Amino acid sequence: MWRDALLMAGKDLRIEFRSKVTLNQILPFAFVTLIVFAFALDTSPGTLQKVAPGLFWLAVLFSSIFSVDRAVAIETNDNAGDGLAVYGVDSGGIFLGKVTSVFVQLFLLEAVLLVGVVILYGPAIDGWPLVLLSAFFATVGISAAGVMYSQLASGSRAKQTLLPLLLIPVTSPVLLAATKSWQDAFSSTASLGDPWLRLLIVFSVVYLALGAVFYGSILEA
Amino acid sequence: MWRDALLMAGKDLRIEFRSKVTLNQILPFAFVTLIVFAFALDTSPGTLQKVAPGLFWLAVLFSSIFSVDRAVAIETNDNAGDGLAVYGVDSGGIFLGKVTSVFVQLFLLEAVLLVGVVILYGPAIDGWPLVLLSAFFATVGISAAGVMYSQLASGSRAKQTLLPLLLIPVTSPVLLAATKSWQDAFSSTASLGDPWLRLLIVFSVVYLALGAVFYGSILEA
Amino acid sequence: MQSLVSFKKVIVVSGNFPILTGLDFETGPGEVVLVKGRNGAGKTSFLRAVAGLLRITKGSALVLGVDLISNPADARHRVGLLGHETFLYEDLTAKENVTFVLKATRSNISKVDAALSAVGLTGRLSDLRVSSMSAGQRKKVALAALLAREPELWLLDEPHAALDSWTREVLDTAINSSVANGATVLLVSHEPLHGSLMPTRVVELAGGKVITDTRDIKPVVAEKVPL
Amino acid sequence: MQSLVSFKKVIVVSGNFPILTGLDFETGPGEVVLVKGRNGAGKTSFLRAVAGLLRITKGSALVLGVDLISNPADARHRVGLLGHETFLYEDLTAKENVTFVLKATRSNISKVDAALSAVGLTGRLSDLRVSSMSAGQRKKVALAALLAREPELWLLDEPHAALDSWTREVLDTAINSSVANGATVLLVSHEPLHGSLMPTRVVELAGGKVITDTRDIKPVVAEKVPL
Amino acid sequence: MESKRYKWTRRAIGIVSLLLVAATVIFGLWITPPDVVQGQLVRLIYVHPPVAWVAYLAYGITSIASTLYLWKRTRNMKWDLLAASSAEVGVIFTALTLVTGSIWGRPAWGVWWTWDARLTTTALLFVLYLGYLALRRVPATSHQRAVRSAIAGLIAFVDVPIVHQSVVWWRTLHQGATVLNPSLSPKIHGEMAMTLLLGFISFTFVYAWMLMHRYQIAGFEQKILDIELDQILEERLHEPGMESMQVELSPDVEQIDRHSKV
Ligand code: HEM
Ligand SMILES: Nc1ncnc2c1ncn2[C@@H]1O[C@H](COP(=O)(O)OP(=O)(O)OP(=O)(O)O)[C@@H](O)[C@H]1O
Ligand SMILES: Nc1ncnc2c1ncn2[C@@H]1O[C@H](COP(=O)(O)OP(=O)(O)OP(=O)(O)O)[C@@H](O)[C@H]1O
Ligand SMILES: [Mg+2]
Ligand SMILES: [Mg+2]
Repeated sequence: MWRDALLMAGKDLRIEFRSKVTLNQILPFAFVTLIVFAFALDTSPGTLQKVAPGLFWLAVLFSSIFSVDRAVAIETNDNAGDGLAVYGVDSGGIFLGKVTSVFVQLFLLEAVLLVGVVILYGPAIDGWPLVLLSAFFATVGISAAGVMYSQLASGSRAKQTLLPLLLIPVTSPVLLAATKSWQDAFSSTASLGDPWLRLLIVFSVVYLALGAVFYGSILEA
Repeated sequence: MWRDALLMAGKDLRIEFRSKVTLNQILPFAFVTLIVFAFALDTSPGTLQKVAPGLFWLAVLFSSIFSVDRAVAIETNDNAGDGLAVYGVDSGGIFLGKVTSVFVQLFLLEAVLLVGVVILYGPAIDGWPLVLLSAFFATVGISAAGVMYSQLASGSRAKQTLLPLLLIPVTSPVLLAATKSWQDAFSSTASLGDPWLRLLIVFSVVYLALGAVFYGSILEA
Repeated sequence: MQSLVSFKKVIVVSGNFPILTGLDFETGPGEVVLVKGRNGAGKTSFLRAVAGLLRITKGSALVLGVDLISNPADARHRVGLLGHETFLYEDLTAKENVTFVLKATRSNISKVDAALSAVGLTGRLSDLRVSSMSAGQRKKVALAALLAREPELWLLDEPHAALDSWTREVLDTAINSSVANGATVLLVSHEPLHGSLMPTRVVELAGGKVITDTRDIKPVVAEKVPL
Repeated sequence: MQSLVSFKKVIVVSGNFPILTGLDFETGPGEVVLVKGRNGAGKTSFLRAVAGLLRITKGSALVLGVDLISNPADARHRVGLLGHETFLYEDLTAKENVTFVLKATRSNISKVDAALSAVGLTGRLSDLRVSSMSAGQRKKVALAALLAREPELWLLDEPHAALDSWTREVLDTAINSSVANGATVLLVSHEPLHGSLMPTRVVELAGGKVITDTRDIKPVVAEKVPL
Repeated sequence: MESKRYKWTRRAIGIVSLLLVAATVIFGLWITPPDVVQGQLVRLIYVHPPVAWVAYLAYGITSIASTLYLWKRTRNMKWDLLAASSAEVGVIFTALTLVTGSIWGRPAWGVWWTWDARLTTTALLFVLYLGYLALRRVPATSHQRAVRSAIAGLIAFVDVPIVHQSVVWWRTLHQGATVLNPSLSPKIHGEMAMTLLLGFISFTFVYAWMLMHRYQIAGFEQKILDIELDQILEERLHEPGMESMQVELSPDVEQIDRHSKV
């Protein structure tokens, strides 16, 4: 399983490196999202600063849709997924590999996006360790849930529209918890014992476990 | 050209009627978007009501991405677009047909979504004529720009991610103007002479004209 | 002889690759030209260029009297292309697809049923969505649309692939009868031809150009393996 | 004789359509079975069922000693499938694709270059992304991966389609030599076979079941049309 | 493209821009006085508006070149390369506008960023042209890429007048039109106006120098592609299967005329 996970992650990252989709397209898209949010919500000046964490995670969530969509599309093009089945690649390995590749891309994206948020919305950040840890686990959770649901939604020819419908509700707890925990981190109440961080850890572990267990059955069905 | 436009619109709407993508997937997606916005922004209770028009149009804009993406994907699957070229279908007709089909779907979506917004966020609506006219022209603008940019972005295997990057900035004026004009309509200052409505009309006419002129060259290139 | 397709030193460069490298080819009406060549020789690209779907970088190209350099789109609707791709809409049924093609080409839509039953798509199959069809059935739908359209120039890119022997016969007969009515056929095939379809001329491509052009073909009918 | 594939009254229903309708089939090692039948007879579905990619609704199915009903996944990696789809990654090159397949099947990756040059993908072509390849070149990449893997059971769904005659010979020779080494081949083809590849048995499908099964085939080598 | 004259012009422009920028720095930092209201901060005015204007200029050139490509009679790959080069430099200058504006905004307004109309439209301008550059990276034939990006570039340019007029159309925090106002009478005077003018000229030279560099690199890239094309052509004309060739290859026929290659 671990071998297969490495093989898959390596392949997916290589394809991303070739096509540079995350860098050239998803990242600018995330920025555009930040800007249009500000457009649509420009009420009182303080508002944006207050909701900055929420908008950040919304932008990440929307970007993640495209990211996982692509991760799964790689296998549905020319039915490569059937190929993997015939080659006997372990389904847990496929899942972990894809999650790793998506995680790496999203985490880098978040790093750049955070700089943007700080400049654009100007929140003050206090608790860096909390910010980083929350981001880490939130991203694991989003990637794991994303890859799993994207696979669920594949098969349907109208996948691009089905995926967000499935994915957004199940990741909204992650969105909420990450937002809350960043709000704590941005205020002076930051501490690593933050209950929202604990929730994020639970979520990421649960989705990883769910994926490792059920991904095989989703592929087989 | 008009004959071809009718033929294309009929075919696309029939395909939509068969696959029910807008009904079963894009519409729920729009609702989910409304709900997560509420999630991410749950600050003071009054805020949501105030930003309701902005959130509505954000949800429409994100939904429109999926809608136009699908409208163009219909022709790129199995290279049906090459087929149209060989059959000698007029490119202006293809453009107008696709815009019509996307318009019909989005407009119906908006009608349902508006009910949702009223129920969820509870704004009071005064100027119905302004609401309807703004929605009409905003939707024409979004559909026309969307179909054109979706065609521009096609060909790239990573089209799903490039499209929002291109489309959101060019439609953000529509987003802004529609939001403002609805804000006016929701307050008691509603009048059909609203400057934002005029902006929307200009935008929709400009994008329709641009599309009719350039769509052919994009297809031919 | 009036020239239907006339390619002179046609060069097509796409993505910095010379797909066609100075191709010369000429044909008049009523010919059945078999286009041969190794994989990657440029056969598909040649047909697509004739259909006006591939931009010609240099050279002169006339198809059905239309200059492809200045008006790449003007000859297209008189050309019928059946290729690796079938140009079908997955969510529409066989009948709807054929009807759409006929409407788009402003042809007479009364021929739909006849064309579908000519290729054996009757009953359940004519109202089955293309997405649930087998490889050969899809090809038949595309073939039915082509038969109903009756184009002047047929561009067939490995048309026999995926078709069963019964449908192959149908295709060959249709080609023969349209040629008898003055149509011209460019046919790409890797299979040793046999049966009723005999080309009047064989053109071989390699490296993006015509390397051999044989006109006198002995009408040797191949013996079928009795399987 | 040990049985490699054993299908008994296999029924496959998909989307409320009975694709296989009680198919009986049995084969042992070293056979080359030609699977014939009209378009839509269920040939592709049969091969996919053998590969464990299609869920069997009813009946009993054993492949390489594995029961497909209880463990559909366990025989797959010993099976090689070459079908209408090639299972390739468009953004990777020919070499990268084959290497990936070999790593995924835990085979020896030293055979990559040999396999690629066996099908004629050398030089520029071995480092070309699959997305810029012609139909036949893609098929060759898939074929190279199959050759390098040396599976025990070959499932070939119209493998000759899109291949030029030179590559057809390569494929036929490869099949013959692997059969000599004990592999078994199920081959779907609409083309009259000719040349070096001769099936030991011909099975005909219709309506989702086997209707004829012929074992004694006269080794008549077809005469090629001299084109 | 790499003629001697081109090279020397480029170098001369490079040297002039260096001198001009040095002069702007000297004037901006030492000769001009601090402002009554803004103090030393006002010195950013010699950088910030000029880089913004140069970004407009760059996008203007992109639009003109795009139009020239789209118009069949002037169609030439060179226009596409020029449009792309200018857009790239324009994106850099837009980024500089955003950065210098932010640096200025921090002490002047107390925030790095605010959702003021000018700032927002400038940010949009930035992403519009990022989108343009992303579109250029989509795999396509050179003609396809040229047509598609020319259309996108022309539409994106619509934002430039909007950015400029934003301070008029919306009530904003950002400075109104001080220099380029409708009556064309600058509201600043003397040494400051001179230095601002100097800043504008020097950044225009910097732009010209960068553009020439970028355009030349684009030319080199094209040349490399052409050399590759020659090699591939050579290979293609000796592909297996060529043995049965009936006529000899005449080499002169096989030369593809690059400059008509669109
Ligand atoms: C990130 C923040 C900022 C952005 C994106 C920005 C953008 C721009 C742009 C695009 C222009 C050119 C306008 C035109 O003439 O068409 C401009 C000009 C100018 N900006 Fe800013 N700016 C920013 C912050 C500031 C700040 C903080 C100040 C000073 C308090 C300032 C002062 C000026 C002045 C004086 C001009 C020249 C206006 C004229 O004469 O027309 N800007 N800025
Ligand atoms: N969802 C469905 N609804 C109706 N019919 C279906 C569905 N799915 C598959 N079929 C039918 O199943 C049959 C078997 O298809 P299969 O691809 O196995 O045929 P095949 O023998 O490989 O044909 P070909 O020679 O054309 O490749 C076809 O007749 C097809 O129409
Ligand atoms: N962007 C590209 N870069 C490199 N090579 C390319 C590119 N696009 C096409 N080619 C090459 O162009 C050649 C012509 O392809 P074409 O599809 O016309 O061949 P074909 O004769 O139809 O082959 P087949 O028999 O396999 O269908 C192929 O060798 C292919 O590799
Ligand atoms: Mg081909
Ligand atoms: Mg089949």
